[in-house]
Amino acid sequence: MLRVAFLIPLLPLAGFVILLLSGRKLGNPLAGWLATIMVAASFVVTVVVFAGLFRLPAGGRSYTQNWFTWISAGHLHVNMGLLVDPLSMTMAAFVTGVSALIHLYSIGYMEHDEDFPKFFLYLNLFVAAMLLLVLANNFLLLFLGWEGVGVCSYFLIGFWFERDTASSAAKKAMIFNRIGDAAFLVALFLIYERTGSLDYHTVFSHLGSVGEPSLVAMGVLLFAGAVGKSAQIPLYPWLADAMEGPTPVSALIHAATMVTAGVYLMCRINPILYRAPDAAHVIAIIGAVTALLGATIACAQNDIKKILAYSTISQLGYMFLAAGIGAYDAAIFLMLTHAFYKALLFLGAGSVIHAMNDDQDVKTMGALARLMPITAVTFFIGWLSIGGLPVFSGFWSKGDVLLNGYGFSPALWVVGALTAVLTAYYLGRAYLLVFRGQQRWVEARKPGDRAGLKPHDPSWVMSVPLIVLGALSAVGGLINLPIHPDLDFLDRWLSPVFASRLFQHHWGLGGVWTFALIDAALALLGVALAVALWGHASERPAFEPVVLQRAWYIDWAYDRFIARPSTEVAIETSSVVEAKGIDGAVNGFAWLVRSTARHLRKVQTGYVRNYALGLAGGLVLVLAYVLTRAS
Amino acid sequence: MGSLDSYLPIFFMVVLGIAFASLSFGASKLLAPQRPTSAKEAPYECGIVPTHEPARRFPVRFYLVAMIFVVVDIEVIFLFPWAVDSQSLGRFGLVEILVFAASVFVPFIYLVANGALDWGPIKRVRPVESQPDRTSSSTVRHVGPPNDQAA
Amino acid sequence: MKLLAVLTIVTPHVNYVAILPELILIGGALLLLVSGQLVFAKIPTAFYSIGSGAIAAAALVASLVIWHDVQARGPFTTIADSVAVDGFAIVFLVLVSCILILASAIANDFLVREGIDGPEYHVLALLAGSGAMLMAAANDLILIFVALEIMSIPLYILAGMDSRRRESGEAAIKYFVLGAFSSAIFVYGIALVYGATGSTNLPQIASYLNTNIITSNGVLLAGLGLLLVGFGFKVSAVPFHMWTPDVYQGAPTPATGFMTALAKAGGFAALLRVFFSTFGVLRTDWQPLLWAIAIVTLLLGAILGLVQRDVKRMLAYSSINHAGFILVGLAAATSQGISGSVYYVFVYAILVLGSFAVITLVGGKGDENHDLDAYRGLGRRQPVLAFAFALLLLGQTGIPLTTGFLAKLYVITAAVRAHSYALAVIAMLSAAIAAAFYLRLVFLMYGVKLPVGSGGDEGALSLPVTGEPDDGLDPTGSVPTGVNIGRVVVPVPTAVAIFVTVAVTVVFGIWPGPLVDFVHAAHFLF
Amino acid sequence: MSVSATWYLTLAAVLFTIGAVGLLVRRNVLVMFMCVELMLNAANLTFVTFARRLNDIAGQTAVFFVLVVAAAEVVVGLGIIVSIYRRRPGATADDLHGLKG
Repeated sequence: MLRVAFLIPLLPLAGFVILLLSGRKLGNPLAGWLATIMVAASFVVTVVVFAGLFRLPAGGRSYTQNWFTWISAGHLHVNMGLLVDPLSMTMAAFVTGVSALIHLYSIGYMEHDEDFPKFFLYLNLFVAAMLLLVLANNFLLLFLGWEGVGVCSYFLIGFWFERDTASSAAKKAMIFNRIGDAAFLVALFLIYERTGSLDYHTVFSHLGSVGEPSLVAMGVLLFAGAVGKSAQIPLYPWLADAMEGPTPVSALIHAATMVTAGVYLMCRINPILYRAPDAAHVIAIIGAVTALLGATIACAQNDIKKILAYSTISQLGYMFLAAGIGAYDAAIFLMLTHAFYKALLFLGAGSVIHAMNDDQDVKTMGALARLMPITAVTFFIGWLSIGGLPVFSGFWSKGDVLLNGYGFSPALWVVGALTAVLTAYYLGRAYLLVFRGQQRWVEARKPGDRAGLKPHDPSWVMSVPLIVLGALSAVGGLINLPIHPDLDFLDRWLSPVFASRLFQHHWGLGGVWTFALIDAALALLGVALAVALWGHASERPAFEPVVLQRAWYIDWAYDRFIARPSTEVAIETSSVVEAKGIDGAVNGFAWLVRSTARHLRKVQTGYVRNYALGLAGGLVLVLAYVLTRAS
Repeated sequence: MGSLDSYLPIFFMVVLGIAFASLSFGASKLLAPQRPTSAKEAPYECGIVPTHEPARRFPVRFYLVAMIFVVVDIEVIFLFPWAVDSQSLGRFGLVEILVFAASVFVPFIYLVANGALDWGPIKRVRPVESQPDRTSSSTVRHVGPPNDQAA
Repeated sequence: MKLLAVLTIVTPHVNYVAILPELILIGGALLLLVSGQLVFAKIPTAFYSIGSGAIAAAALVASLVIWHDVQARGPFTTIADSVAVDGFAIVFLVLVSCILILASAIANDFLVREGIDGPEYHVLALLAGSGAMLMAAANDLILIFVALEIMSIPLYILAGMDSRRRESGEAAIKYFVLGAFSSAIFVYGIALVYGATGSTNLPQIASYLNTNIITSNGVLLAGLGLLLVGFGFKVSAVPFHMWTPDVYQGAPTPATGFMTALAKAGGFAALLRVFFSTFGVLRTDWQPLLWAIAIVTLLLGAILGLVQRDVKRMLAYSSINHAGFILVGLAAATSQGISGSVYYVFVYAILVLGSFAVITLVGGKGDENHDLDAYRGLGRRQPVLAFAFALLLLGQTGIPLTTGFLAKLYVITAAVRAHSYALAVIAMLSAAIAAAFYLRLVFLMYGVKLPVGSGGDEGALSLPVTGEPDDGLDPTGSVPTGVNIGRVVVPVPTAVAIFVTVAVTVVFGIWPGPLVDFVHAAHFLF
Repeated sequence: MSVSATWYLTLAAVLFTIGAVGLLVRRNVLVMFMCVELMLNAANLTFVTFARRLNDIAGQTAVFFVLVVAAAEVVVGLGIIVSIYRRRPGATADDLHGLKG
């Protein structure tokens, strides 16, 4: 059953190829259905392979499928191959599953778009690249997928490229990611240089002979790559701007899957981090700070998608916090549940935006609960999940992270706890402003804009994913319950991959319950704050300080201190250094070459005897040289 | 230098020959009267004024046959070593030489079939096919480019 | 007679399977030659082309059979040690077979278009192919010489095949006279090496050199130098290259492509074997020489290619530049360098066949439409053909994801490993210069106008240059008279051949594994 | 009563040089070609001399091959020369310089 693993990335890729060749002919909605079916089929195959892997004994759950030697140059041999192990299959399962749902949703969401087939073409390519990233058996192939998802992200953020904001957001994402990717590449060189391979198994088995400074460098450089892709400090600002893309894209790429690739990478390289604790600490600290920062910014945003974007940054920080302290299973657990509820929230936001005629300002919404019951209920579930209310999935996964965080250092726990309160609060604010209170959209601020607006729940293709994701968000915690050792399925399933854990703290059942109670209290505090402050009001300037609205002025600082000066330097360089110095040198060299050529070609006279003379001259030179060597 | 002893007679012969020739030329230069006329300067000083240049170009067929002859002639080189030791070379040698002969013979068939060895009036082996697109101007091009006449 | 009497004659053991590809080609050529004469009817050109292709395919199969043999049993020699059957030889047997198959498809359309009847073209091509194969397999200097001539003589005739164009005849005469001159030098070199070492057999020479300390090596080194001149001529290394542009331009275009691929394959096969394997002991003596030759070859080819207007002539200089790259691998004198060179030859042969196939098509009836202007806007008129040509040119440039990139990478890496940094730098520099004329052609096809600031004439990286209108391009973009820019007819066989070359270039550029592994088989060197 | 091998080798070298120089200075293609033949025969002489000195038959057999190759070259060369010059009476090698640069 494991042999069919190659189909997992190949099916979406086939979808991409088909759409590339005949997407226009298939048209709307056939192209969307084809893409959805391809991803769904991939999900089915994943489940089959998953089951096959599950039947193996726990120690032997690793299967490498080599396709062919991709590159063979000198000592560098890179095989094109897949690694099927619990970690990669968990990732593949949730990637294909969530992707299939979001594809389905997109059929409805993109219904009226002219470039309907192109959207699904990119989406399928994205899924193929993401699966390659997840299933790769070596760093280079992972990097290929890594770049593939980056490119798709770029295309999809700029999908509505006729909007200036969209195309500049795409550029911004590209540039921030490039910075991280550069570090990633250096890390690859370093790994190859130190271990002589890029294959996971070989690399990890050679780590013993690598010095700690190199290991720390590898860890930090790979983390720098992850920081770019997963929007952590300092490379996070692109994610907020990436919301210019269609909402399903935000849900799929910029919440559920691509941005979690960095976390996946950290989990994958756990043997490196195990030997480089300093690197791991950097990861944990950056993760914690990002979590808090993202949460604070989210408190003051008015754009519903921006709220969710900063929330995503914050949640990703949480995951890095977990990965940094060695709680990889907690990180993956949070990643899974986050994928469910954040995709749910984004899709819910999408329905709301659809209903509000593409307006995203929460301040102009309100009282939609009765008009859009399905959306409201599912969004509500999403709020409770991310807020960490007991029983909902977020409660278990966030609790897992906080538990491990406390065991590592109480300081981390404090930051995490504060973030947890804020998380419950800002999403409560969003929920209350959108679905409760007054129908502020009736008194249209922009006349004519809202005339005859009748918000309603979307069609079934968009509702079904909401309901499914809502259900998963509610009960997703079941896959890893810490309350009894027999119920933490995910931990045990993943344990062969995370054999080398930096830190492990075992709490008794009593400890677990204590922490659960505290978590619940924190979540309730956040919910209570939200209800108290935003239950009946829509404007509270004291709680939306400008500094948070402007996201701590960090974007402004980037623009002021990096973007503008470097633009100045670039303009200066192009007008002075490039035009006069480099261009001059290049043109001068070209002139030199051409005038040399003009003289040299005269030697080629066309007379046979001249050619023979050249030959004989060469002969004489050769013999003259030979005579100097003769003894 | 002793090894050159055997060449001494040849050396003397060469010296004698050169001496004789230069002596005769020198004598005629010194003794004969020098009164050149245009008739005397012309080649073939036999009294008859040459009416036309001798034919410089032989028919192409002449070269062709000469070339074919050279090839076949040279191939015989390989027959001699075999013939000298055909006994000890045995069956292996015989087979090899037959293969060799056959591969020389096959191109010979080609030559014969293409009329390379036909002397006299040209006999066409292949019937001339009618070529509707062939006009007098295209035929001229077949013989040579028009600007050739100027050269 | 005294001499003969002391020798008893031992008949050599002949392993006919080992030389089967060559035998197939020669026998097939003879059969093709008489087949038309035995049947008293006109045989269409296509028959000969298919026959030639089939014979080459049979040779390919035979080569693969031997390959299987060698993998199982290891390399061996036969016919009194004069033919080596090793991985190195077989790589070239396979390459030559592939060249022949592709070339017969390309030639077919040319012969039909130009109305050249008869089997002669294909017969000559097959014979030349057998010569190239023998050059790769030869283990004896005399056999190398004979093979060299078997390869060269048909190529002389092929160059002069197109009797309607006077350039063709001129090319043939030049190629022939200079070729004969270089052959004479080569033979004299063999004679000197024979005198110094007492044998013409390569392994015997090698073992003689390994076991004896030669006190007076003047004759030996002189012989080696003369051999280098002979090989240098065949592979068009500077300063023995001067025939190359004229012959490439004058010869019928498909013959040019074939000649380039074949002469490079055969010439380099023998050159690499003789210098690296046999005279490896003397490498300190010949390495500086090759170093110098490689440098001038690289630079001259790249520089002179820039100012050509005739595409065939431009590619002739490009082929000189490529020869320089292959010599870089040999100058490194390491097994890595040799692998690099072999890979380069393989890749280049395929690239150049495809390129000349496109040029054949664009050349049009009469084979005279080879001005750069004939390619202006080809990308708009015939996007597929132009795209294929662009890929082949990019492959020759050495753009990543084409086979050409890895080929350049291998030889330059080998040079760096051998600490000849200057050579590596000059090789890269020459690649950059050469890129200018490949890309100029690409830009021309796609009508890309370069920014005005970068110089007057289109595509070339240069400042405006006054005078001499025949170099560079007319910036006004008008098509000069006499250049036909009509639609190019693309017959199916040529289309297939071009597709195959492009596919090889791109597929093995992205996925180099198999081809590299195969070429690494050249390590089984005797 | 025997001549030292060095003299034969010197003679061969001289012949070879004469051939090479002749090829460079003559304009007639046929004469140029004859010069090449001279060079080939110089090589033959060298072969035979060395074979004699080394008491080895291989050098003598080499001469056979060289001779045959030379003959083949003659045939092809003559063929090419005839086919070119039948259209250009009295032409020399220097008349062919249409291709250059």
